[in-house]
Amino acid sequence: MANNRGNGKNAVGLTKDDYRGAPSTLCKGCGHESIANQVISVMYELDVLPENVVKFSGIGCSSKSPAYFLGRSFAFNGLHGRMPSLATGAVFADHTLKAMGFSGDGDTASIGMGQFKHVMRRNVPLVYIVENNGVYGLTKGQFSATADQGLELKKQGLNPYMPVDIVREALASNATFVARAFSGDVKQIREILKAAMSHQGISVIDVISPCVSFNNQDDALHSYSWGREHEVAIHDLAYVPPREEIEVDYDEEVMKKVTMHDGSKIILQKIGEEHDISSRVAAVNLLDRADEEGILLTGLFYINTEQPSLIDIKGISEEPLNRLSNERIRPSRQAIQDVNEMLF
Amino acid sequence: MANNRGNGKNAVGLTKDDYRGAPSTLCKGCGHESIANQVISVMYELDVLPENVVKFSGIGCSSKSPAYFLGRSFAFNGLHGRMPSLATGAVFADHTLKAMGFSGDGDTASIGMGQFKHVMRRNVPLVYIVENNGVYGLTKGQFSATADQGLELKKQGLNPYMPVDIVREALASNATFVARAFSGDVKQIREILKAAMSHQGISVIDVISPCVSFNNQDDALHSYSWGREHEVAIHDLAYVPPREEIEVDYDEEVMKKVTMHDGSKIILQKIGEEHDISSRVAAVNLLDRADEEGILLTGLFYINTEQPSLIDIKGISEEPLNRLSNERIRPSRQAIQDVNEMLF
Amino acid sequence: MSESSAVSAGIANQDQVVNDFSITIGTVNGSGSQTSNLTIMRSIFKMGIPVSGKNIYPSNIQGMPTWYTIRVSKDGYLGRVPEPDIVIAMCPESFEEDVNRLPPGGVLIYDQGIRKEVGREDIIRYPLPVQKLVRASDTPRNLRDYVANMVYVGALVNFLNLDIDKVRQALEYHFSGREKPVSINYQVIQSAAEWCAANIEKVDPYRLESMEVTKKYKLVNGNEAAAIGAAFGGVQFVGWYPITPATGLADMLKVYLPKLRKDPETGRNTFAIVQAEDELAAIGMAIGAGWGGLRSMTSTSGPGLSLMAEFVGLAYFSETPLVVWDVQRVGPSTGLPTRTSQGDVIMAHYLGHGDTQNVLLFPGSAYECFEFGWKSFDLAERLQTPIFVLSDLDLGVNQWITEEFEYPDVEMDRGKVLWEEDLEELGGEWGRYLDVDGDGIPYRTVPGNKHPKSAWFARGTGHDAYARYSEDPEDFRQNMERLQKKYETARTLVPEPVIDEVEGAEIGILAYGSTDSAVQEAQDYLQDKGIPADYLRLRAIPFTSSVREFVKNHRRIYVVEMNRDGQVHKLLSLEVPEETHKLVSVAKVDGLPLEAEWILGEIINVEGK
Amino acid sequence: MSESSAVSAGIANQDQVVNDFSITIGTVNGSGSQTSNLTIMRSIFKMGIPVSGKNIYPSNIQGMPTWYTIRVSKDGYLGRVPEPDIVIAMCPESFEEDVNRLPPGGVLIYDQGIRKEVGREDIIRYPLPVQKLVRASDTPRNLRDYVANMVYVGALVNFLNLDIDKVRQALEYHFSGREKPVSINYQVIQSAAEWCAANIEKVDPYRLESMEVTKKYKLVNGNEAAAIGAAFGGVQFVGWYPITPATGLADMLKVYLPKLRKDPETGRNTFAIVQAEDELAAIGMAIGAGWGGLRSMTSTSGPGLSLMAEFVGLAYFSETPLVVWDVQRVGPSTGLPTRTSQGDVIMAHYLGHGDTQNVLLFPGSAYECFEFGWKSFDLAERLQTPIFVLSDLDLGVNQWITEEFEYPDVEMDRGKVLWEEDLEELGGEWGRYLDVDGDGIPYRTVPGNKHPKSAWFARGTGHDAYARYSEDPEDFRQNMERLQKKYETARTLVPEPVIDEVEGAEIGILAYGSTDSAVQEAQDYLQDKGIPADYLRLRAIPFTSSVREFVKNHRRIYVVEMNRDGQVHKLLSLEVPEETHKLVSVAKVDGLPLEAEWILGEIINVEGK
Ligand SMILES: Cc1ncc(C[n+]2csc(CCOP(=O)(O)OP(=O)(O)O)c2C)c(N)n1
Ligand SMILES: Cc1ncc(C[n+]2csc(CCOP(=O)(O)OP(=O)(O)O)c2C)c(N)n1
Ligand code: SF4
Ligand code: SF4
Ligand SMILES: [Mg+2]
Ligand SMILES: [Mg+2]
Repeated sequence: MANNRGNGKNAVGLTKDDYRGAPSTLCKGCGHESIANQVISVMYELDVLPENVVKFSGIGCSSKSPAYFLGRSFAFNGLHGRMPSLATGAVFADHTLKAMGFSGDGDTASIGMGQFKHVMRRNVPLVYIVENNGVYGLTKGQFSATADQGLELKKQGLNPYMPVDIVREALASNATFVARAFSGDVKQIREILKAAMSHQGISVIDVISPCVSFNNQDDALHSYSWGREHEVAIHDLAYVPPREEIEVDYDEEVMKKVTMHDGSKIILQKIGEEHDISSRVAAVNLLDRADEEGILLTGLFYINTEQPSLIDIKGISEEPLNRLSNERIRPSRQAIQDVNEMLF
Repeated sequence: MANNRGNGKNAVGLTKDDYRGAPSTLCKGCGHESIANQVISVMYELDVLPENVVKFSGIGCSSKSPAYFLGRSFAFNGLHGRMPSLATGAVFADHTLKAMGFSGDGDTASIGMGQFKHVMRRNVPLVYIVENNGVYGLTKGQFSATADQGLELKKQGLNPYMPVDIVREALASNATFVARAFSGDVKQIREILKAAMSHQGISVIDVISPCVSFNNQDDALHSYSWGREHEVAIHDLAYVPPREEIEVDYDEEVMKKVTMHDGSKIILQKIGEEHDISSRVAAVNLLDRADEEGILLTGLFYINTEQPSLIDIKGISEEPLNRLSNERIRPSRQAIQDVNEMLF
Repeated sequence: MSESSAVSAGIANQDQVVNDFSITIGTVNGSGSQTSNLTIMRSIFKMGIPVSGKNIYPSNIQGMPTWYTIRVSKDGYLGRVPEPDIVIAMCPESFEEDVNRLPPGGVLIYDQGIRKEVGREDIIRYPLPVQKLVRASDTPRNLRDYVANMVYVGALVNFLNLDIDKVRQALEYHFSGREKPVSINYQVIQSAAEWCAANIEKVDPYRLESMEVTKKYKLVNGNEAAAIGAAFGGVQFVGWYPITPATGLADMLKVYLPKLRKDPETGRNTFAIVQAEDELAAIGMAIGAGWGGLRSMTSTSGPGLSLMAEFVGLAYFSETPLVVWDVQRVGPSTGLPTRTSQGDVIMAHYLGHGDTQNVLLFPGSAYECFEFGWKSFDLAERLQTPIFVLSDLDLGVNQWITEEFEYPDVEMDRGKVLWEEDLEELGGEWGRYLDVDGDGIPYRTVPGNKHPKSAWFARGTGHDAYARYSEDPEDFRQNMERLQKKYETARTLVPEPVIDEVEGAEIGILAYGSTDSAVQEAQDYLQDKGIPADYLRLRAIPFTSSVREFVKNHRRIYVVEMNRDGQVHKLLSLEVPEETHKLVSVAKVDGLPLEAEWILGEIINVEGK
Repeated sequence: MSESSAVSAGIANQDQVVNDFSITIGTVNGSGSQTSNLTIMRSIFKMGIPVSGKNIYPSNIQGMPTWYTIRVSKDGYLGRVPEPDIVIAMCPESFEEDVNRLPPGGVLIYDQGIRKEVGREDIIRYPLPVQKLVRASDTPRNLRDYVANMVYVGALVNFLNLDIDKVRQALEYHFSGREKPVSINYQVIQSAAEWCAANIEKVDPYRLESMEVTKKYKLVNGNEAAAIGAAFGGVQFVGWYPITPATGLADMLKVYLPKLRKDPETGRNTFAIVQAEDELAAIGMAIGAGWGGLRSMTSTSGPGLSLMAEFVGLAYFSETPLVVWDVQRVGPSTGLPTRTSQGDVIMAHYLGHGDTQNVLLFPGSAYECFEFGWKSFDLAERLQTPIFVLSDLDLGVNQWITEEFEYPDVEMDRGKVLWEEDLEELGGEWGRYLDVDGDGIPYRTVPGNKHPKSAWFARGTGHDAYARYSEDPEDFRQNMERLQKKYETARTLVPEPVIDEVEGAEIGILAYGSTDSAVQEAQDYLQDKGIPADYLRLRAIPFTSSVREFVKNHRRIYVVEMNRDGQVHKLLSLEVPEETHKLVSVAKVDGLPLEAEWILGEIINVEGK
């Protein structure tokens, strides 16, 4: 497609600017900022109409970031920890839209743990991005539930608790698309985001996204430098849109291919050992090894394209529910007679 | 000790009746009833003074059951899904007491998921028993989050969602004592309970406890008959109280010994393959195998006696906080002068 | 002066007492007695006689005493009465208690299998050999426990002339026509009736006689009526979490929506029902759906309502339409989950921190549960705000006589929604929170709108008229004042009260919800006592002008409600500051529906006659 | 008639204006300007001059415009004023906005590095070469951005005679004596002052002169004062969750408790602070601890309070003592997180479904934050109920002048707790919910009590006087009536209002909390206008008899508050039904602290002079 992208316009005739939002109020260098930028690029590159995306978020720096991209997409910036329930109800309004949720580690793993677990359980069609910095940025840096045990911060002291691992939680909850990325590695984020956009159920993407104001110590996870030094990709991941030829020359030996419902493909090129992304057990083992080795393992841990999404389960009409005419949602006059008949 | 238990009195001079509570209002045959009975026996056998135990619960049939045992113990029957927070605060009142929490699968895995995960993360010294029947008993049998996918109930229809696995969640949250039991297998429940009573941090015990009124279908997990046919114990578990000799003749070959902080011991006798209960990875693998084989695997999955409990972390005074005299909790007159000095 | 004492007087001189008495049935819950009780109530109803049945049950599943009170009233009084004329005692645990409910001359029908002394000579006693009769019937062993309670149905067939054909009808309805259970139960009833006829001499005065009164009516509980109403209101999304006594509403939606709401064109669902993990998620989903442009609702009770507080504030401030059904039970806290109250009014009205004022509807009958079931969506979408429908356990779970449901008499009002063509006309010039029409109600767009100017950013934080983030003091103040104006607009849109005026009344009674039947009865007694009183049945908050009028035009107003603090009395006081001295709070909550006699007593205490 | 306009009048004929003006400083947040602003405010304070500083900041961490307003008032008026006399403009983004804040004749001090036109001739302008001065100083490169804001401190040293020694003191306090940062900043300030002296001629009338007034006082914000108070109140458990503007309270507890609350005997902690996963857990923990017999608290703001609704109902009904601090911000919903309001009053009072009435305290000064910090525990344990302390952002996060804190003048009141020996005496005969003393307050035992009769089963469900589960209507009614009686007892125990009477006043002002300074000022202006008004500062709900008295004794009462709906006006109306016609609501919320002039205007509108 790259060819018909002359004069900065993509296939749907939009420039990159059409995908931007209000000026950012995040701190300079905030990890969330680079995620925002990748969302903009990806939507532009995938030729997505902004009107076909709907954004959801909770409360936090991460959660307010949706104001800074896709200004032409509807958005609901809700309550702290409650993004998943808002999204769950809203996806029924127009199931043809692509729903994206933006949350933080506090928003998801602290106050939001319950809704996080249950939105995965229901396999709600939602790209769920956790912008994970180990602290509560917007309230000035308290430890969140994903902060490492033993992490020491000037104003906060030492964190005595074991961290919540977003990916481990996602696997335990049978999420159907589970990935981890790092704000410092934008190329991978882009490919993972693209793949997630083609997934039918929930895609959970844990993005380690440093908070430069409160948690960016070189020696600690959640910092840029630690991430840069310790990131190891499970595989080299490339997304191939529907109806597009696989450009790389595909080599069965070192590559695996996953075909998505929309016909797009994910090409996984082995790095080091092979990982079977259809196996939750394998994914958990990877996590455990990564913990032992003290590395930041990124990539697509697990995918399941078979589980029906919540929308499938509820068997709703093809036409968006929010466009059904009054006649189609109010039963007939005859119906009220029948009901009266039925009653004793 | 059995010897000084003449005339039905145990070492602290109490009869079994001293451990009972108000008459039960549970349905005849309810799995929760047998758990209640095991609690009574265990406390009696362990010579625990009821005044040294404090009970907590949420809302549900399971959660009201604490009214039916240990009538001489303090209890707080709180709100639906919020037992963990009540317990977390209360354990600071008198840390010498043994805290026990009784909850249901709805109470813990649905509305209570967040507090469940976080009470484990903090390693609160609490025996947390999930009386798991896959439904909301007290509200007449709706599916809970632990109901099996595909389970069909007369009034409820078919459950389309993947179940929450309490043990998997506990392992993901780094709980320090993780076990599963079955109401139909009382001997094992007793031994696991005893072991949990000696554990210093959180002990999560998932007890499959059939609801005879709403979810007891022979072909489904959570039923007596299915459990009886499919229960497989990981190991034969025996608890040896502090200062007591190990009665069984101990055989290194087939037995493992875990020594608890109070000097008591857990003796694990191998059944089939050996399981290393100090390895979370091994525990998760066991779970996955059990899922594949479609069995109800019970026993102690994992234990970690090293993690400090929340009480240890907070370094509170030896003497119960709720017995400290006013002088010890109100600073001196000098102190207010110092504070005033410090201020600008 | 009360109905029932009139009755016991009647006994003395053995007159017949026809279609005017009450029965209390004490059984063990989970023992199938519900079927027997409903069967009796339904058959009486089908005999054309006004009747009410109230369930007084424990918060447990099986094995505890539970009561069912039936009131038969030719005059159509269907509220609770303090003492029964007839007691049916089938529960060993509550036997004494139940026997002692009877006034002298009352009738005791009981299972003689209960090994307890009746110990009263001043009442009429009919012992029933329940076990014997059940064993005699050819009921399969495993079902015997369940049919045992049919024996007292049979007894009433004999003693009260309960019409056995109507009994069969009732059974057929209950078992949706399945022959086997119908005949098993019917057979037990019949043989029990025959046994009574053969072995017990009737000495009591109570009798049922067919009437015409209820012929054109139906029996339904408020939760079922609400579900039917919602179905005809076009509900598209339901997020809910189980809780007594609201569960029945969602249960009925699960029954009716699949029947009534398949898309006529595609046969697919035009709705979705999601059982959430808790009430925070339930209302969160409902708000998401309402924001998305769906007719959306949630149903809960007190504890759930408390959990919804933060989300309600978001809906109020982001101006998202949704309907919240609160089927009230007794609080505070978990309180009495299976008992009725009107204790959530103030909470619901002010729910959410900061300045909030929520719109409340008070259905006063099963019919209004149906009616508000659909109307509430029109209001929610018109006003772009959460609409609270405050039902209660008595209304929600008990069977009520109702006229047949009528098809909504107005087109659906989907409110101020702009679609692509509208935005075209406006050249894309619009502001989400602009008060274009001067009624405080702005226009909105919903996701899926493809116009490039359609999108807006919904939030619970401060915003200007164009939904842009704003901390500007003026923006905030103006927005809050517009919300205030919108609330005043609501005042003109909510259902007017129902006013029943009587000749020469100087005082008025103001009540709402399920107390209606008791209040009507009290109103008649007052009339008898020469204290004519008008009766205003409030149906909504904000109060409409006619409510102020009513207060203005009466010397004294008695505000009758089922809570401790006189919650509507308080809210009304704030509405008519200059007339608060006229307002008298008549409030009580103990879990039981109010009795006409108690209301009467309270009013007479003040009026002093 | 207002202070500030008096001032600008002053400018015309170049009189000196001493210790009576206000400054608004516009900077970029996260740029270290807080240090400069606090330094200025603190040095003025140390000069013995009454001063207040208010932070008007955005809900974000870095890079947005933020404002700090300083008011210097020899007469001790410390409320907000509508327009500043001096503006310091350091933020490019808000430059025009800030310049336009000035009245004609006002003084503009600004960074000439900002590439924008001042575009006003009617004001005095002092441009500062900020970058040049910073570069000139030998400040390490990496710190330059932070010290840049010290330049305007130096400017004030020169233009206003801000005492440079006090400035140094302030810096030393701020950097807890660390020499390096002190000298770096001090040096910049000094050179800036010198540069101004050498290069700019002072033509404005404003000057600071040392006074004695504030010498015996301290500067502290309400959150810190509350934490100190709690420490002396013997707080033993804190469950909290971060939220603006309450976070500072917990932060200060984390600072003070380790200092003040090690067990004198063992050196171990006599307290625990737990950061919960959310507010439901925070209050749940606090309730668990309070039930366990600990002095327990939680601190939050609006959204958190909403989430606590269900648990508050449990605490109210189970009668569990705990203290809930609500540092109010602007609602509804997420609202304006960094702006002040008094919008949670009604919500807090009625929080929890069913019938609830909660006790509220309103600290009106930093000193009272300290005082209620410890008193609230005595009340909570005496009354066995949650006590809500309603502070707000203005009071909580801004620095206030306060007298030195005094040691609690009364012994701790641990309330009615029975231990082993008490139960011995009673022979184990007691009932958890028995009203033994007729004050509605029952006795309780706490876990750890070893007496075999000590244990009881706490629950949110219906219970009898012995804490046994009960669905009995009488049990329920009696228990609710006792709770009502307990509330009446609370009326006699809560802090009395502070009443300031003036000669010949016929009208009264009723206000509460952080509006105190503005109200006092308005009261004086009214006096000047010949409208003497008494002033009652409410400190608690339930209202004490003296509040009723106050209403009774005045022709008209103005209820002044920072919310839209006049929330205390409403609650007071319910309290004095016969006198509601006297009550006038003077209410507004836009995120800014109230101004004396606005209050004055509202009252004059009605009094009409
Ligand atoms: C109910 C509620 N409690 C607390 C807050 C205060 N609050 C705002 S953001 C936040 C934490 C955000 O942390 P995270 O989700 O990690 O986002 P980040 O700022 O780190 O990107 C909190 C506690 C709130 N807004 N609402
Ligand atoms: C906030 C709230 N929501 C809903 C309810 C209603 N409710 C009572 S028990 C229960 C479910 C209990 O299920 P579970 O925890 O599995 O216990 P079980 O009865 O199955 O033992 C529910 C939803 C409640 N009491 N409080
Ligand atoms: S505080 Fe941290 S998370 Fe928030 S914007 Fe700044 S860097 Fe990002
Ligand atoms: S309903 Fe189920 S869970 Fe509840 S008591 Fe009966 S059997 Fe047990
Ligand atoms: Mg974060
Ligand atoms: Mg259950």
